[in-house]
Amino acid sequence: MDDKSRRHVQAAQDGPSFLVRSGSIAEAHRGGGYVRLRVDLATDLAAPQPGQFLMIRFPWGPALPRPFSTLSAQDGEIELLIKEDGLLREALAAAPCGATLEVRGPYGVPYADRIDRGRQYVLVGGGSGVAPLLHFAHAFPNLVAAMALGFRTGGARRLLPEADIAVEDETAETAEDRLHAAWQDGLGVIACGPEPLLAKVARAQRENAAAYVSLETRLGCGFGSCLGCSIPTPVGLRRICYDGPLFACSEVPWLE
Amino acid sequence: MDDKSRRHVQAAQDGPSFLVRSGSIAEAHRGGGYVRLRVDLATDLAAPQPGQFLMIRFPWGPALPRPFSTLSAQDGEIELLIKEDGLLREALAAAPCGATLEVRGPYGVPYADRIDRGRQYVLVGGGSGVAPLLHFAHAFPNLVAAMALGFRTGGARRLLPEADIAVEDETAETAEDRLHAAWQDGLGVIACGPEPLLAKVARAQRENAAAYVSLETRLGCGFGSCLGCSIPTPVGLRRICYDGPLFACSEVPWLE
Amino acid sequence: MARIDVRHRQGTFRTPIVLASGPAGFGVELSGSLDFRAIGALTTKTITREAREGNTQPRVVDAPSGILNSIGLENPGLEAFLRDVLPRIRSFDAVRVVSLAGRTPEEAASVAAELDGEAGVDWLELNLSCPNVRGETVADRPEQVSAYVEAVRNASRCPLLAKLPASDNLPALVGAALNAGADGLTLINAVRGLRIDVEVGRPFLARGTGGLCGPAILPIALARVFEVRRAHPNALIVGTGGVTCVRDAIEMLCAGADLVGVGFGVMADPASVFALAAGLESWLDARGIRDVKELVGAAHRGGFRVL
Amino acid sequence: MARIDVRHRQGTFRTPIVLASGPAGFGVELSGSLDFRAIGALTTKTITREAREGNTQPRVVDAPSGILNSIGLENPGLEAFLRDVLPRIRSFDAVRVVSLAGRTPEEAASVAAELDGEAGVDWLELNLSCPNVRGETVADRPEQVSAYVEAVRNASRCPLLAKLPASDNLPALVGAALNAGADGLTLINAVRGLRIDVEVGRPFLARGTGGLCGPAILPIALARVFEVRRAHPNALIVGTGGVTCVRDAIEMLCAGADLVGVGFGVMADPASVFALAAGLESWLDARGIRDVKELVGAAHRGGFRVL
Ligand SMILES: Cc1cc2nc3c(=O)[nH]c(=O)nc-3n(C[C@H](O)[C@H](O)[C@H](O)COP(=O)(O)OP(=O)(O)OC[C@H]3O[C@@H](n4cnc5c(N)ncnc54)[C@H](O)[C@@H]3O)c2cc1C
Ligand SMILES: Cc1cc2nc3c(=O)[nH]c(=O)nc-3n(C[C@H](O)[C@H](O)[C@H](O)COP(=O)(O)OP(=O)(O)OC[C@H]3O[C@@H](n4cnc5c(N)ncnc54)[C@H](O)[C@@H]3O)c2cc1C
Ligand SMILES: Cc1cc2nc3c(=O)[nH]c(=O)nc-3n(C[C@H](O)[C@H](O)[C@H](O)COP(=O)(O)O)c2cc1C
Ligand SMILES: Cc1cc2nc3c(=O)[nH]c(=O)nc-3n(C[C@H](O)[C@H](O)[C@H](O)COP(=O)(O)O)c2cc1C
Ligand code: FES
Ligand code: FES
Repeated sequence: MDDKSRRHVQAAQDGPSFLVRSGSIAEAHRGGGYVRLRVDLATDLAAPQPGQFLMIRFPWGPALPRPFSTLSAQDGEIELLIKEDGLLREALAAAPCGATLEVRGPYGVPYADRIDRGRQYVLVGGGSGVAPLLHFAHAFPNLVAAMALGFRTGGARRLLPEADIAVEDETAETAEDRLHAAWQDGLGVIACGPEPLLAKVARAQRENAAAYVSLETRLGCGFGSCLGCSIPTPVGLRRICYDGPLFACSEVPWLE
Repeated sequence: MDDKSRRHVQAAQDGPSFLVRSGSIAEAHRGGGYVRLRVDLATDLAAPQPGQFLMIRFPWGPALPRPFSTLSAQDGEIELLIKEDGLLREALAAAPCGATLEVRGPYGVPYADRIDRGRQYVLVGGGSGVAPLLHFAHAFPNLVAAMALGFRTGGARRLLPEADIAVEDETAETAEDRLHAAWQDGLGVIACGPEPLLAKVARAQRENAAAYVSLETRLGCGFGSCLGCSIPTPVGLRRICYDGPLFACSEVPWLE
Repeated sequence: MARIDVRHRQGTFRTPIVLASGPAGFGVELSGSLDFRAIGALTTKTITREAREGNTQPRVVDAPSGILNSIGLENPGLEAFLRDVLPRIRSFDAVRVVSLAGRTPEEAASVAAELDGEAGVDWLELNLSCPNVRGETVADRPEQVSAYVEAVRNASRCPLLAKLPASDNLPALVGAALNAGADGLTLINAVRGLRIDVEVGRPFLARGTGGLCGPAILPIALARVFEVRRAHPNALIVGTGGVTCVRDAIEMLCAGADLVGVGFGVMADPASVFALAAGLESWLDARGIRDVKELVGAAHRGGFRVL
Repeated sequence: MARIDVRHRQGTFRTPIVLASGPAGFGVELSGSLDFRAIGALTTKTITREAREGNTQPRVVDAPSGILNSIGLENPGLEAFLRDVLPRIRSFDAVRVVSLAGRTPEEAASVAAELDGEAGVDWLELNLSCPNVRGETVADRPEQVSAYVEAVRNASRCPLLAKLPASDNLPALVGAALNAGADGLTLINAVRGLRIDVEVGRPFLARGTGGLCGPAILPIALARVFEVRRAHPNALIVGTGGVTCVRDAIEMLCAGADLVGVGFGVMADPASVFALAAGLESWLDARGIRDVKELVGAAHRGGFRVL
């Protein structure tokens, strides 16, 4: 941190990006235990594709940056949806506008490069997991058959004017209910959210070759070298950060 | 930090204050490697007297707060003069307005309670050490015979419009030179600043019973219990944070 | 309301929070503004037979998530302790643990003997692990631990804690301490560490190394408490090292501590340490856990049960 | 311009910065975007005779100023390493240190024997200190260290580093490793630590404890390097543990390291690790220090001299 020269490293063009960009919190909306942040990036960043994530921390810490999916990304500006729970996320939620972030990435395989693009999908999500799904829906409207997004409480609704969300505490309706309602044979599924939701989707859709879940774990490096995020699959060990985060339900038989 | 209830402890009235107040950076002026901060305090704080200090950190850290003298203090508002050098001080200098601080104190013996109030004093200071001297001069103009304040470079001048400072790089004049120029028999001295300056004052004024130096070291607790700041004196060990920070030159014969 | 008092055959601690030896001094500065009923026990700064000057400045050096300290057992000595300090400590409304050390088992025993029976000396803690003094009470062999504990045990009827370092050898040291008659263990002391002043290329501390304490050592302390609890299911353990918030204290209890010691936290934010017990109580209440006892060692039983 | 290359009788390292075993994997992901000429050596993830699956999730748990890791030596095994990995490593423009481990000295030796003479295997590092596998290569007794080092020494002509833990016993382990023929030492591995999930009261990691690494252990690593350097003035030491910036690297050099290993830092901010050498060079230049060698062990000589 106190080493000014560390920004001067040269990066070649044919691998993941390791440069740490400086970001600045430009706008913050809070509600229901979530915060939606707009972050201005001082320098160009290869725009994250839906499903990719950035490794983020403050200059003061935490020592290890954490992964966040983008909710939107365009020239020099990204949006994040953050659950206010944990060391960095609570600090992000409390930070004043103008606070500086360190951002590296993007990493992970874009959802669009992982899925069968000959299908249409129901996007199933809960909590902060709706971020990459909304990003995907915005970028690939033609691939989306329906959205099935849920939150426990209604507090986050005003953070997401672009989304129609099910609020369990208000109507007892869940993301899963919406998935059932929208379901038609031949559709695919992309799910991102809390593990119990992913497990339900995986159990129900194991035979569907176009059913995918976006996995989370505590990452280390984020770019594939530390093996902090290895998971077993029928074809061997895979890294969530590098081979994922999206996996076909058939690849994660242990998820139930 | 994540424990919301820790603010609910009750403090009695007859000891030092251990409550951690929340402060917010309201204004910042930078120059010459220093920053002058105005900090609004959400709750009342026993106003620090000149020479006292506050223990300050951000909610994120560092784990141990650091001591800072006040440059001014009035209802719900304090000013600090900070040298941009070190973990917390660089973070303070870089923080946007609105950033939150944790502040406890004040601690230490006010200069006015330590000195012989029947004398007039030359206030000798350099760098961030000028802060408590300016605070003192504002509060006790009648006790001040002259100010002898110096900085290496002129960059900090505009942060301190209330002060007439000697700038070594411009006129080759130092705080010490000004002390010599202002000197008259019978005066006292209060010095605060880098150790070489204090050592020179101490050497020259060892026989003057009204010559004092404001000492610094890496503190632990700041309120007298950890013994992190003990120094030997002819009458036994003393704590910089609790018995000081001001000591008579005769008490610190090792300072040379 | 959950019970958070800790019942032990040698006495009850009102809460599981213990002020660890050192950072709180003799509690005098804290007592003016904080209510000792929020803590279970105050451990004094370690005292020795003769007064000690301690180490030269600096004594505190910053480290990531902690500090190195090198106080070096500065204390007024036994006589001044009995005369000037003990009368003040007597009025504190918490269990008072007097920490002591000696250059030899006999010296430690002589201190213990003079403290025996004094009002205000509820427990003794034998400091066998100060990293900041040379060639004395750092006991890294079981034979040394036995000799010290036995000597002090024979010199005093006070319930006795043995304070041990985060040694590789800890299970053996603990066995030795318990066999020699210690009633409980305080684990761990600060961990030997070094920082160098890069402007000159020399260690910051005159003694070279100092004791690393604060959040940085929390995972190390948890691991040691966990391992000792596994080996000694019934020993009284004061789990100490890096605790600064309610969550840390809960981790320490689950790892196997009966009581939770806080050192660095007292320096950083004393009021928050005095709020730990109330925070713990609310935390238990929110989960319907009736007694803090249910947390102790939960990590060895597959976790605790939430109602 | 200051010299920052490290000359050793078994070869020269272009800079004192070494990627420690593990976080950098086999260097493949890093090599696409970063220039290996900025580092002195790449140490591979530890390989074993047979492929290993490693531990179950989670493998990374947050800790103050660091993490606990519990990877558990996941690796493709010797055969796949030789077939798939080594050809890629050959092209990296830095010294390549292949880390290996074995359940027995014989197994480790058999891996070393098959690596012997392979292009792209410049040094071997014998991992005697992984905290995350049970009952194998954690060598905490000098006899074990001797047996492993001797076996590997006899199986290969490659220069050999022994990677040791932050044990109390470290000076003795180091003596054993050097006597058995190690050419140098890598100090330290991650430190055993524990974190507990307070929502359930169980350790986060399936194995209970994991290895604490990152800035939290910097003071511990510095102390161990300092002590080993004092005892062994001429040994080659790769000082590893908690280094993330130029200042930390300078502290490690002054404590006595010839080379500076970086593990956690590679995970946190790889580009900054590849900028360390340039930062070090400017730092030396600003002080008129002509050769990084002048820093090595400076803390044992009263500091370095600034021109
Ligand atoms: C690919 C990917 C994308 C992601 N995208 C997003 C996103 O868009 N938005 C988002 O909000 N999150 C996202 N996450 C999750 C987020 O990165 C992690 O939750 C991260 O750990 C948060 O960091 P933190 O410092 O806030 O929490 P941490 O402090 O690391 O804690 C993580 C969780 O553990 C809990 N915890 C910490 N210590 C303990 C303890 N001792 N006992 C019990 N519980 C404890 C915390 O309360 C928190 O819930 C993503 C994760 C991945 C892998
Ligand atoms: C009573 C009192 C009043 C004070 N008032 C003020 C004030 O008003 N304004 C002010 O600016 N300061 C003041 N100080 C000083 C200030 O509290 C300390 O300098 C404090 O340590 C700063 O914290 P930091 O985190 O910024 O620096 P730290 O990171 O703690 O570092 C302190 C110093 O050491 C250097 N350093 C850190 N690590 C190393 C290393 N490995 N090698 C070499 N050098 C290193 C840093 O560059 C810095 O100069 C006061 C101190 C006392 C005792
Ligand atoms: C400033 C300071 C002084 C200490 N003095 C003593 C002491 O006199 N006797 C002792 O047994 N431990 C002493 N310790 C160690 C603490 O009691 C404790 O074991 C250690 O710091 C780890 O806990 P922590 O991380 O909560 O500080 C001291 C620690 C600090 C920070
Ligand atoms: C994710 C991870 C994986 C590691 N894997 C290995 C390994 O395979 N072999 C080994 O000898 N050390 C391994 N280590 C230990 C590091 O090489 C290093 O000794 C330790 O982490 C301390 O250094 P650091 O604080 O710079 O990380 C690993 C460390 C981490 C964080
Ligand atoms: S987080 Fe390091 S490999 Fe995935
Ligand atoms: S800093 Fe703790 S006694 Fe002065």
